[in-house]
Amino acid sequence: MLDKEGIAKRIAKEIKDGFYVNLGIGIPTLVANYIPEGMEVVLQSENGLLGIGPFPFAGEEDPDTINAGKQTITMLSGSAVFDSAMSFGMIRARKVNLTILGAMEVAENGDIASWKIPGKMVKGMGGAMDLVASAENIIVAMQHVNKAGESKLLAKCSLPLTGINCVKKIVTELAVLDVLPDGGFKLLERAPGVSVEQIRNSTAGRLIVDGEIPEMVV
Amino acid sequence: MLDKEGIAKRIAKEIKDGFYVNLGIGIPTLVANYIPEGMEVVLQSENGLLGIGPFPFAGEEDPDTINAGKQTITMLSGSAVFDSAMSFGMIRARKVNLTILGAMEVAENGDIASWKIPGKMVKGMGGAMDLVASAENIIVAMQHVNKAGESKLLAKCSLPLTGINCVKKIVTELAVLDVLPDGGFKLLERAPGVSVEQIRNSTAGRLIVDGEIPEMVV
Amino acid sequence: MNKVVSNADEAIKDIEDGMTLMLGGFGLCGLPEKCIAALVRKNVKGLTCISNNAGVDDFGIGLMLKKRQVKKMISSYVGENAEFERQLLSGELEVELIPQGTLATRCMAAGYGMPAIFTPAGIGTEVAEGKEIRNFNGKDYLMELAFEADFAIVKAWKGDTMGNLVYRSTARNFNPLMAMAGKITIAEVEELVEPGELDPDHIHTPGIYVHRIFKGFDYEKRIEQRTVR
Amino acid sequence: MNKVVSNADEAIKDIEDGMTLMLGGFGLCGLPEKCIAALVRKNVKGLTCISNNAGVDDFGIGLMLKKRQVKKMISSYVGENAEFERQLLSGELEVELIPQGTLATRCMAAGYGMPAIFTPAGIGTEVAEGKEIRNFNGKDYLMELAFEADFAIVKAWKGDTMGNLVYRSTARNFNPLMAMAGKITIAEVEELVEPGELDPDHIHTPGIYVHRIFKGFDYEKRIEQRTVR
Repeated sequence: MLDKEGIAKRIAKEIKDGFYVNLGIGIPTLVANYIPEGMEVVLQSENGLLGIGPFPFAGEEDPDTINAGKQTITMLSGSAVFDSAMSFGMIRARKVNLTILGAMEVAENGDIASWKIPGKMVKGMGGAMDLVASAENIIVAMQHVNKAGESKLLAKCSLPLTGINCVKKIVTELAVLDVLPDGGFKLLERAPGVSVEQIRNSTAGRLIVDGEIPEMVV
Repeated sequence: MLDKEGIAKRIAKEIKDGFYVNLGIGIPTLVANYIPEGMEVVLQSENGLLGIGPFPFAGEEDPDTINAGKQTITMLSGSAVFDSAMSFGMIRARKVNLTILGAMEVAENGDIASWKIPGKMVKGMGGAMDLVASAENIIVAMQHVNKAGESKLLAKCSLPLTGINCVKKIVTELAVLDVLPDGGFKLLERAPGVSVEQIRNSTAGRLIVDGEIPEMVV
Repeated sequence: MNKVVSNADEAIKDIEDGMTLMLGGFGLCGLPEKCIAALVRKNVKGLTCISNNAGVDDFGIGLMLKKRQVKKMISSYVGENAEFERQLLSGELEVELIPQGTLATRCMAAGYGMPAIFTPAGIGTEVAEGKEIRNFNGKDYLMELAFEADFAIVKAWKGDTMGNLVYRSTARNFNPLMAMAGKITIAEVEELVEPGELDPDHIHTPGIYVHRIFKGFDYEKRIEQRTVR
Repeated sequence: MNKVVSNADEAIKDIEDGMTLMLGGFGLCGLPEKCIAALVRKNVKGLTCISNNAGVDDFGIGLMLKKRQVKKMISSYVGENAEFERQLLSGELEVELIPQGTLATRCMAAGYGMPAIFTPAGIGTEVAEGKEIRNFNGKDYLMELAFEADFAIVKAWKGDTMGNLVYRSTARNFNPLMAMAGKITIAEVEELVEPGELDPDHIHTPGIYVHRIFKGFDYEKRIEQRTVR
């Protein structure tokens, strides 16, 4: 079973040299720490920045320089600032190669729910609806089951949707799965020490297990 | 009768302090020379500049700094450069207070033709169609009659249109006229030494003469 | 062409009950904090506020929410604000949540004189309800209308007396978009300079879009999520 | 992330007959003259060129017209070019004339992932023929589609190896719009610098839009209408 850092580490392997990547709030933000040495990757922040640098040293925080999670950050050599319309312009125009974000639920047809629990929580969708509607390549980083032990990989989402038919890959504490174009969660890798049976028990949507499933190397 | 400089001088009187003004190629460009002292006016160039300055001194021409007529110009204190999409953005959003441009024909309903003579001349419309479709306040600077002696103020344009129902005022070598909302050229002023009769003979469209017509003060 | 007013109170003096305002900033970054303080002082009510976020309990638009000055919020993300959530769940506050890119682009559309734009954001979700859907090249898009706002209130780093503005770092965010979109645009700046002191090639908002400008003093620039290595 | 190619010939090596190109510049100002020279050398044919103007007889796109490399021009203004006018009137050259703001905005739409925009330019004229007209708030607008171009070729003043670009003065014009709009974007620059040398707040085209960049030598930067006091 993976912890949050483990999920981030595994997702980092999906990043290719030269990619422009948008990292959502939460686990996706951690992915930045595991980009392989020597690989040149530019991180996009949808408030209007390409080239997110590390968090600042204490005392060097700049209130004018934040990421989409409102955290203080730094810039890098080659960073570029722009307004939020251009930021979503480049997202819609598919210039961003990979989007990694969290979710409350994912359905076997690639639908995603992440922004609202009716009557309970209404934080808003922020940039998530724009990202999932536009990105060619979306990876969801999430827990396989919620705190009540219920699967978050469903036949159909129960919460209000963020986007439809868009999620391509999911990395959880238990597994790596592809969402097939025709529907269904295709199991690709098991987390260390996790059995296919455990994954099956934690997946409410249609799980497709084809042959031997390797344990992931993190 | 006015010469080109006279037409430009008369039009300059229509400019108010604090106006942002777009000047077309030809006579309109000359208007810049007659803006009253002490009046603050910003000239827009649709290639992407606010704050057109005077032509440069010989030897100081900058190939990167031109107006919409491709002439070398200078900038002023407070000038701002932007791309052509923003330039037409501010035109469409009616941030430009006054547009002054030339025409081949104007009709009594405010239609204007200025960009094409079928089979003979096809230079293109440049920014003229955007300007006339968006500007709240359009003054046309033109000759009352063409070289063949035919009126250019018509009941209906014969050439391909640049825009419809848009011209508000016309200044020619003979007269100042308003285009009325319900149609018709309302004579406001005569050029020095020009009679109402002369203007009537040179106007093919419906001319409205109401009472005594003053001679213009240039 | 001198657009300078003396302070925030003078800048907002004709903002009246029931008007629609755009307020720049992303979270608390690049927030027009002087004008917000003046709006709280003036106690103008029944406002519709278009702003990406709603501030926190005791800063930004949160201060206006606390005084019940806001009738309706149009935002993309409104977490981090307990009073907001209370008013929303109790029905005291009307809230329209829209995708962040849609919000940004509807501002830009207003400033560019484009009555509507097309975006795929929200297709298949409740955001699409009641909106026109249109297919281009096999992909569905929502038609979203340009915003209309009586006033846009933005914060820039530097500005000149003709209204030309320059923003600093990610404090740019929605500010240049909203600056273009107001019927009247008010800019508050940290440094007010004479025309000619800003490089024409580096101006983010040309002065034609700005109607009033003033220098704000002693910016707090509060940090929402102080995060260090 | 190093996008540097050695010269114009390498930058355009995979541009093929029949492709659609966007070419930056307004008149001869801000023209990608090195890439145009390379296209003439390569003698690629049957091109569709989207460019505000068509150059003059012996400079800019005029050089490509002379060699009959252009099948179709999409422009807003094509005066000052006798060979162009001859090919047009004889029917050798296909020409689509569109309003300048429409041209600029259709480029921007492509770069912003917006399939179409609305503009009043051309309503009631032959430009509107065959296009959808739509009324918003009592005013008619044409729906105009985003451009699609195989390559966008732009000229900037400075660029870094990651593709970030800065333009100088009115040589900016269409360049940043087209830079966003190409499937592949080539930038030629007067000065090529290392990442970090350009101020992040002053970058006009973020590198994400640029695929290839090179330094051009000995720019001619011809002046079309030299005018002095």
